[in-house]
Amino acid sequence: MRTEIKIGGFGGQGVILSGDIIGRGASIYDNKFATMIQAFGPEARGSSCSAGVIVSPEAIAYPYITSPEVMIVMSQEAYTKFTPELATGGILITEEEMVSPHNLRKDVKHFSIPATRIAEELGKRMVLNIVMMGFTTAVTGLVDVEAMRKAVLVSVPKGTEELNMNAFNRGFEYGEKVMQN
Amino acid sequence: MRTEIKIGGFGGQGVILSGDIIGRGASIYDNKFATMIQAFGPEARGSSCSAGVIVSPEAIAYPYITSPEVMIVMSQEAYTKFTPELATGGILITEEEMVSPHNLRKDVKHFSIPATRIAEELGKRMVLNIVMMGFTTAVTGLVDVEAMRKAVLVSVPKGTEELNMNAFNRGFEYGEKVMQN
Amino acid sequence: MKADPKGVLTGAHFIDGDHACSEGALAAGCRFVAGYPITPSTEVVERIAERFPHIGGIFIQMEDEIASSIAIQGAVWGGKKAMTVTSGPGFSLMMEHIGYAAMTETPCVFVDVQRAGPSTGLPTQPAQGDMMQARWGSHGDYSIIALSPNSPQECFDLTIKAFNLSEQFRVPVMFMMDECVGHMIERVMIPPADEIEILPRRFYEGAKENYMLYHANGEMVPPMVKAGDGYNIHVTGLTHDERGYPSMTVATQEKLIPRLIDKIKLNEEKIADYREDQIEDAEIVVVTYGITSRTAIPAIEQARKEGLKVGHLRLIVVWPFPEKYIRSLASKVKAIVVPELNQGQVVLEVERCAAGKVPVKLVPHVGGTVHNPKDIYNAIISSNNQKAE
Amino acid sequence: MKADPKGVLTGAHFIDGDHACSEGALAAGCRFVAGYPITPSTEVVERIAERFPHIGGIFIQMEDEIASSIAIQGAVWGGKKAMTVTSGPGFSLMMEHIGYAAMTETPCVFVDVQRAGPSTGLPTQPAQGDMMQARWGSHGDYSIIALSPNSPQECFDLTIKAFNLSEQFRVPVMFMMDECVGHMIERVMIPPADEIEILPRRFYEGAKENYMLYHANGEMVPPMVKAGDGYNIHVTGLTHDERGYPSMTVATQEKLIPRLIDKIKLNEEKIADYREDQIEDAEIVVVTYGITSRTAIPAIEQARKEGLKVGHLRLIVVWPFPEKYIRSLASKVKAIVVPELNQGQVVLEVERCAAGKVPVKLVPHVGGTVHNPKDIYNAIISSNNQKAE
Amino acid sequence: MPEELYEIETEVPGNTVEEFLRMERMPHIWCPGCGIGTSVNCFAHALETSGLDLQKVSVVSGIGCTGRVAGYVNLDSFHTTHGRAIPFATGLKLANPNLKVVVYSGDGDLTAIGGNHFIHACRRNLDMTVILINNFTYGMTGGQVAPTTPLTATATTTPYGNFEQSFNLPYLAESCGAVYVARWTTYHVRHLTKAIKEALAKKGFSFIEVLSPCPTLYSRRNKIGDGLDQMIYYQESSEIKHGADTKTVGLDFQGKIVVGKFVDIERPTYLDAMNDYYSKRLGDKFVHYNG
Amino acid sequence: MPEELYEIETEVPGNTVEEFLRMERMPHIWCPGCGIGTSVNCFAHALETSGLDLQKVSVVSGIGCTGRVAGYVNLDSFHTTHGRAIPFATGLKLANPNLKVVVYSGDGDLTAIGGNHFIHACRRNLDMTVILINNFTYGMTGGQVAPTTPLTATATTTPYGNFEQSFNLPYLAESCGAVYVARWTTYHVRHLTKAIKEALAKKGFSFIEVLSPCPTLYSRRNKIGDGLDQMIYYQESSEIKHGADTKTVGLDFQGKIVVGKFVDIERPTYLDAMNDYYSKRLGDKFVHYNG
Amino acid sequence: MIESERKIIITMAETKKEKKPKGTIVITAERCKGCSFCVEFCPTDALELSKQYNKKGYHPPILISEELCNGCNICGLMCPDFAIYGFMFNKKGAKAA
Amino acid sequence: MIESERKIIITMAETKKEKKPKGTIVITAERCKGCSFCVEFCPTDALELSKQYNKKGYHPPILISEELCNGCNICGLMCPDFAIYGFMFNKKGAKAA
Ligand SMILES: Cc1ncc(C[n+]2csc(CCOP(=O)(O)OP(=O)(O)O)c2C)c(N)n1
Ligand SMILES: Cc1ncc(C[n+]2csc(CCOP(=O)(O)OP(=O)(O)O)c2C)c(N)n1
Ligand code: SF4
Ligand code: SF4
Ligand code: SF4
Ligand code: SF4
Repeated sequence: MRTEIKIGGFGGQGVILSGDIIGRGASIYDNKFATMIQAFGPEARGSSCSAGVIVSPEAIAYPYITSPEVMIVMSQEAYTKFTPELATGGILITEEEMVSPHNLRKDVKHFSIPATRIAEELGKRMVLNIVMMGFTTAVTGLVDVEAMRKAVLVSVPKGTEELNMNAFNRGFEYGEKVMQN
Repeated sequence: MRTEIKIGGFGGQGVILSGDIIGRGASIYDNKFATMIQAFGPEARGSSCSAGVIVSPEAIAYPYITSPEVMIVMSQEAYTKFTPELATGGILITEEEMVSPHNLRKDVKHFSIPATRIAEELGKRMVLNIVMMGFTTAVTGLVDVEAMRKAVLVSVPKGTEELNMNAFNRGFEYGEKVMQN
Repeated sequence: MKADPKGVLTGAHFIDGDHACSEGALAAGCRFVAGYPITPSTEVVERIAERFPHIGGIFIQMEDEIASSIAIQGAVWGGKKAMTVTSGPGFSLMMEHIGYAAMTETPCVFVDVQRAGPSTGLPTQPAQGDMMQARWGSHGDYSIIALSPNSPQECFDLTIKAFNLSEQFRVPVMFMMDECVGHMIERVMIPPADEIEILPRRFYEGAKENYMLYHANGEMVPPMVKAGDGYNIHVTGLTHDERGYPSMTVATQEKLIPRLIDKIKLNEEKIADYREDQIEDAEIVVVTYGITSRTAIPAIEQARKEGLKVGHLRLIVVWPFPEKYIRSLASKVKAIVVPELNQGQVVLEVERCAAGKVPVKLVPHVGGTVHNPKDIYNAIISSNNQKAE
Repeated sequence: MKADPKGVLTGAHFIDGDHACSEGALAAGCRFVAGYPITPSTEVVERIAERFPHIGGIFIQMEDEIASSIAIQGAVWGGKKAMTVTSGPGFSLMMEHIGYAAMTETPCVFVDVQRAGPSTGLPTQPAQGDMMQARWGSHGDYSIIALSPNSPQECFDLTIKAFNLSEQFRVPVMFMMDECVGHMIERVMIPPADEIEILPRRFYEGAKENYMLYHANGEMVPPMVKAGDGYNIHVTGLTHDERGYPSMTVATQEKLIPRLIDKIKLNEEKIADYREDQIEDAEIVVVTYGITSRTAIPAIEQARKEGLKVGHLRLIVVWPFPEKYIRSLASKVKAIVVPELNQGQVVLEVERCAAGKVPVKLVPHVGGTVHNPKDIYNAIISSNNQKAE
Repeated sequence: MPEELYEIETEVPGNTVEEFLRMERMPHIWCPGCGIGTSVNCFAHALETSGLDLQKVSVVSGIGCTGRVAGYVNLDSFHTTHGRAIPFATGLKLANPNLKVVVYSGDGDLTAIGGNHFIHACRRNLDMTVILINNFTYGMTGGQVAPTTPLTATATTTPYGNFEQSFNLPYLAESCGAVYVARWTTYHVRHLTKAIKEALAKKGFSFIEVLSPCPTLYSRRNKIGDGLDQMIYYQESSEIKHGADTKTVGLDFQGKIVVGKFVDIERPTYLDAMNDYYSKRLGDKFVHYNG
Repeated sequence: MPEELYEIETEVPGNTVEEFLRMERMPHIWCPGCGIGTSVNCFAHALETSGLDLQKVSVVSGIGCTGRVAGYVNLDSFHTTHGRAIPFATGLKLANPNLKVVVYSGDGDLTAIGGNHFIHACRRNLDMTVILINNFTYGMTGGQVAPTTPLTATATTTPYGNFEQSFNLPYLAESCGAVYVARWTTYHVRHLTKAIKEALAKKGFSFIEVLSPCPTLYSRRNKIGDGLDQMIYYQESSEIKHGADTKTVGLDFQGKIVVGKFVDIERPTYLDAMNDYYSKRLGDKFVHYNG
Repeated sequence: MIESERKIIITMAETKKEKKPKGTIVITAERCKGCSFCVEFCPTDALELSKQYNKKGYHPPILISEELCNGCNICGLMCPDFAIYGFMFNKKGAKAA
Repeated sequence: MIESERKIIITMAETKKEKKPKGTIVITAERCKGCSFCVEFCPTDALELSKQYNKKGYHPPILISEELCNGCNICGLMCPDFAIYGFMFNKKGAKAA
């Protein structure tokens, strides 16, 4: 089944890299197909930004996201702007402290994680997106966890692999716990 | 009847101006139609040059000269290059001292005038083309002589009208004499 | 409105097509010309340069064709009627700015005196090789109008028409001459100024507060204003809303682009200009434009003499293509012959609109000279043999 | 010949179409790139700039697109394979030099990552508005080849093909991407160098004395030499004889121009590249190219599900247009639907070749985004209702 | 101890810059710490005190971040094509010589693709003011190398650093005949305002190069920090040298950045030269041109 | 008295210039008294004594009378598009740095439509020799005004005389970074030959402006007479001032025409700068580029 | 310091009687992008970035202390976002309460 | 003066014994366009335009007198039409007969 994933946040949170990792994990290391589309625009500087990823066991024809089944949201602005698009029964994953999920639709499955805090605990706020990736892997099962780990490793700057792996694992574990409850 | 006229010589002899005068005489002052085409080419500097004029009582469709009935030739080079194109039974008008009409076709009606000498007699070698125009008017009757006179007057530089009118008349008279013989 | 007598050289002239085009522009009220020399178009600007100081107008020889093709647009927004003049290679350099004129709805005239290409080709010899370029040479979707004169007289008359059309539709108009027409000398009758109909620029007349630069007000063509009129206008080649402000959304694009195209396309029949000759009973129609409309005549006459029912359709407006007319023509006749001084450009549209109803035969020519009428005659004969039953 | 491993980044990559195009060029042996930044094509040259210092090649950011489009031709005559990269407005500026490349038979690749126009338009959003420009944008008659990829993988594969075709036919090849394909990220499999087939430049091998630069020797495409090889070649955009010397006569023009056109036209079927999907039993065929070939799929699938016999023909080579194929297709099916991210460009050729045998329905889109498959679906349904009997 | 309060009764003037802006289009697209907005303040203040009839002021821009200035100023304004602001302005000015025409654009726009128009406009002494925002890179397209990028600075198309010498723009402008040439940075807001005012008052081709931070694509990439750091750098590294020989004011970022007014000479404008010359040459037959 | 006769037995050398020409294309298209052919002699003699491997010399021209030089020299030669000789040459040279690339074109070609490429090539210090034949007009198209046309001179597009200031080309070239800048006239055949030889030997962007008669379209129209008169004018009015400040060598045809070698400096070429810089920056990872 | 525009009466803390403020600033906090140009280049060091965020997440400037501001409007000239400007008190209208 | 190329033995009038020519010129008269550059700038004034026309109608130059030519080839450098060149006699080969 084709799954559409939308990731939103503001510039600097690693939104695009997140999409990249999911796509790479799925398509390079998990034998799936993935298509990622970035939202471009001359006015997109520094403000909210988003990425759309489609993961599918089959070749992907239509490349745009129309009604995402999974949404990863790291800022309030992105929450407000994007959640209306979420498919009925879709999964919403939020950064716990950045986003307060007002008026959340009943049909939505919502998970949240204090990724920024966890990242800060790890010593680098910047890896919050990797924490989110671990978490997402756990709660959605969309892409194989090992594939995701490989994708993280090749996608992050040289020398930061360990840190990022920790971040991923922390997020993943957090997610597993959430799922057990 | 459509009449095609080709004028050939070398740069400086006033070849283009000659064509201009015939065309203007015919189309502005003689109620005929005229179309003139200049031979252009980046390599045409200073060497031989030519003009083609079509005179017709009706609107002219095809604008190029294909088989001129009248040919006015002021240099040996032009003679060699162009006379083969002359229509059967066509009229050839040459500058007597510039052109020796070797191997002239039998069908051709040939007239010649020492236009350069006449022009020099008038004090300005440059008007040889106007002498030729007068002569041509007389021997071909293509364009009304008064129309030609008007065309000469508006086509030549201010202040040289009289000289040019003399030149035209000398050529015309010479032509009338030739025709009487 | 009648032409300003200052620009009108009333009388009978024996001049070439290039010079006639200059006179047409002056009569049309053009008072700004920017250009860059190129054979065989240079005579147009040379005459303009000579005439303007006596009339009150500016000719500027810019550093290149790119500069020329945008300077005229600055001049239009400054309030002038303006044109630029070039030939193939220079025309290629103007493509970006044809798109800008179309997008910003800047009325102006581009004269292209076609020579044989591609590239430098035969710079002093004729062709009709830029016809598709005139229609499609800039990126993206847009519309233009293109006219094709066949004589110095028409170079005069149709240049005026080109200016009028550009004002009427706020669109760049391509004036597609060719070397043969440009350098051919014939009688040109320039009527008195008060017999020359000129379309003045349609300026906005409503209340200042309500003005929106691209608000067409139910029509397809919005009125203009000019710089200095106090409207604080903004003009951009970006996708823009009715105020002229950039609005980079698909919704704005969907409002803007179809209007730019439809204002020409939907007015196709209004803009169309063609001459029919012996079409009524024709079984074979020769479709021509520009100089080819003259070279085809001896061929048609010859064929008629031999009893063939040949008609002649001459396009004066080539773009927008008279689609409806050709479609109906194709239902009536048995074959169409299209001589072009190129390897087949406008014939593609003829063929498309003929929609298989009749055979369409191209008589191509590489340019450098005009067709030999015999080639057209031969095509008529062979079309007659294979014509649609 | 196999690709030089130096330029080949063998492996599975998750990269966008722009970067895949860069990798394709490197694999194809391109070692000279000149460009000028413009959204959404800049990533192509950015990656080239990063990669060349490690491979041995030169990227130069020229002062503009005009310079870029001629610098690559200098580089080709200097012995390199070369390309330039741009988007709409820059492509418009390159038109003169596309003609020069065609006239001088300089093999090179022009990448145009199409964005929504006209003019500045929507610079960051997709369209397919430059397709006719790619074919007709330069003055005079000439031929080119144009390819249209629909995925990053194809941006890689077809860039190699573009280089190969340009060498095979000594013709400028237009690589017509669009913003959506250029910025879309997908898996790109880059095979080992020895699995990549590269067409090396065909250099002259005969006796030096007999060499004539444009002597095709009975074939349509003459072999090349390069500067410094001792042939004292002369290359010109003027009409030239087989020695390459300017020869400004109609006779030379008649020898040269038809060859330049025919080497592509007569090889149309050899160059043609398209994908047929469920064409065998189809009554309606959707003809697509580029990104539209993907957006049409959901529409086709939906219609098939509902029992309509819909097939899909996807053009990979858009120019030369597969005229013969479309003509025969039109005899077999009952309707053709052509979705394009423009107001109707390639559809004109489809319609022409359909020759009235079947209705041809355009599904236009102004660009800015891709089609909603529903629009294509609706066109299929309505075509089904009015299809040719 | 509770604070004592006092009141000042005053009229709060509006932000005068707003009259010069299309406020309905705010916020603008420029990044935090970008100097373009700063330069626009100076431009607005220069206009405010210039005594010019604002209805007769037109701003022409090319394409780029700076090119967007035309879209924000509440004047007749033209956002043209990349590199072509000057020839557009040429047509505009010559069509209506009563207009004051200001070209406001980026370094890439005016000196890369637009370089030819720049030198020819200087040569012709067209009566216009050119404000060039030099941020050492192409902002709008994401930070490529420009003809102004310093040696060794990185850009997306020179990922390992730039090895091309950059233009010395005041020298170039002078060598082609500009009559007013100045350079300031966005730090020098008062000087810049004054310079723009002078330039607007000057007849002929006046040129102001404004060094400006592009934190997003230049400063940060080149480890200069953000916009503020770049501003502080300008504050600390600039040296005002009015009348400096333009040959010596190239920017090598080794020594001081020389700013100031370098050229201020008199020479007839294109139009004046035309009118004078034709009057002399053609006498009464010449129709004096003034639009 | 009958003349005495004597015989000299000698080998008659061929006309050495012919080896450099495509004699099968003679006669050339240039007018009687045109200086372009004269400059070609100097070029041929400079090549002859340059020691260069002629197989490795390429000539690149734009479009114009001068642009036809490429078609007459018996070398690899490229007749490109109007204004674009320099960027073509850029590609050619960078593709094969072993080539000696000479751009030979007209003033209109190189400084009107081609002005931008000229200034950028100077700036980049591309390793090429540019020979610019300045005949003060556009020859090929029939004598229009050029950016080099002197004030008041008439041309077909300035029928009443030119009122635009012309470029001071040596100044322009220097301001953009050319490493060798000279000006001669076609009268100065020996100096010109030597200058071309020096330029060919120079690494980097070398530029020679050659003032040349165009009797057909410039001299005669401007009542200077024919080619010979113009040559005599050059002979009489030129002043050799090596090392003159380029700022002072503008051509106003009031005083002397300053000729000579004005600039001869050292600066790394584009390619050397690239190779050096990348070697330093990337070390072993960099694949040194030499074509 | 004025948060919203066009107020007529400005009430401020009087800290030092001898140093009456000569002017003040007006801030449109929502436009601020926190670049700090105003803070850095205020000749009297009258400004600092507030601890609070605006909606875009930036810290707009505030006056450290009213009497420091002389209304010179350097901040206004510096601000790339047209978010702040200074003005001098109209002498006639100004009076202490 | 040589009218056709590659002659080996040059026969000339000996006018003044004390002034032997050091070189001579070769003219391809048909290429000449009569511009006079060679005549004007010959440092020894050895040339004049002939009275005769070539096929193109121009007067090509001739040597006024053989011993004036020193073979310096200024004429060759000057000639825009590659119609003339000078050369010095090969010392070895030259001898009076
Ligand atoms: C013909 C053309 N080429 C390229 C572009 C892409 N483009 C847009 S802006 C720009 C450069 C902007 O740089 P600069 O002029 O320095 O202005 P900044 O954005 O830095 O203010 C470029 C290359 C274009 N729009 N049009
Ligand atoms: C794009 C383009 N524009 C214009 C022309 C026409 N054109 C050919 S040569 C030339 C100018 C020649 O002048 P110059 O470069 O000074 O050389 P000259 O002929 O004087 O040697 C022009 C404008 C062209 N060929 N291509
Ligand atoms: S990219 Fe640079 S120049 Fe453009 S708005 Fe941002 S900071 Fe300013
Ligand atoms: S037109 Fe002038 S430049 Fe051209 S060949 Fe003749 S004299 Fe020389
Ligand atoms: S107006 Fe002057 S003193 Fe007051 S805050 Fe602004 S910069 Fe500081
Ligand atoms: S210089 Fe040459 S062309 Fe001129 S007169 Fe002498 S030989 Fe003849």
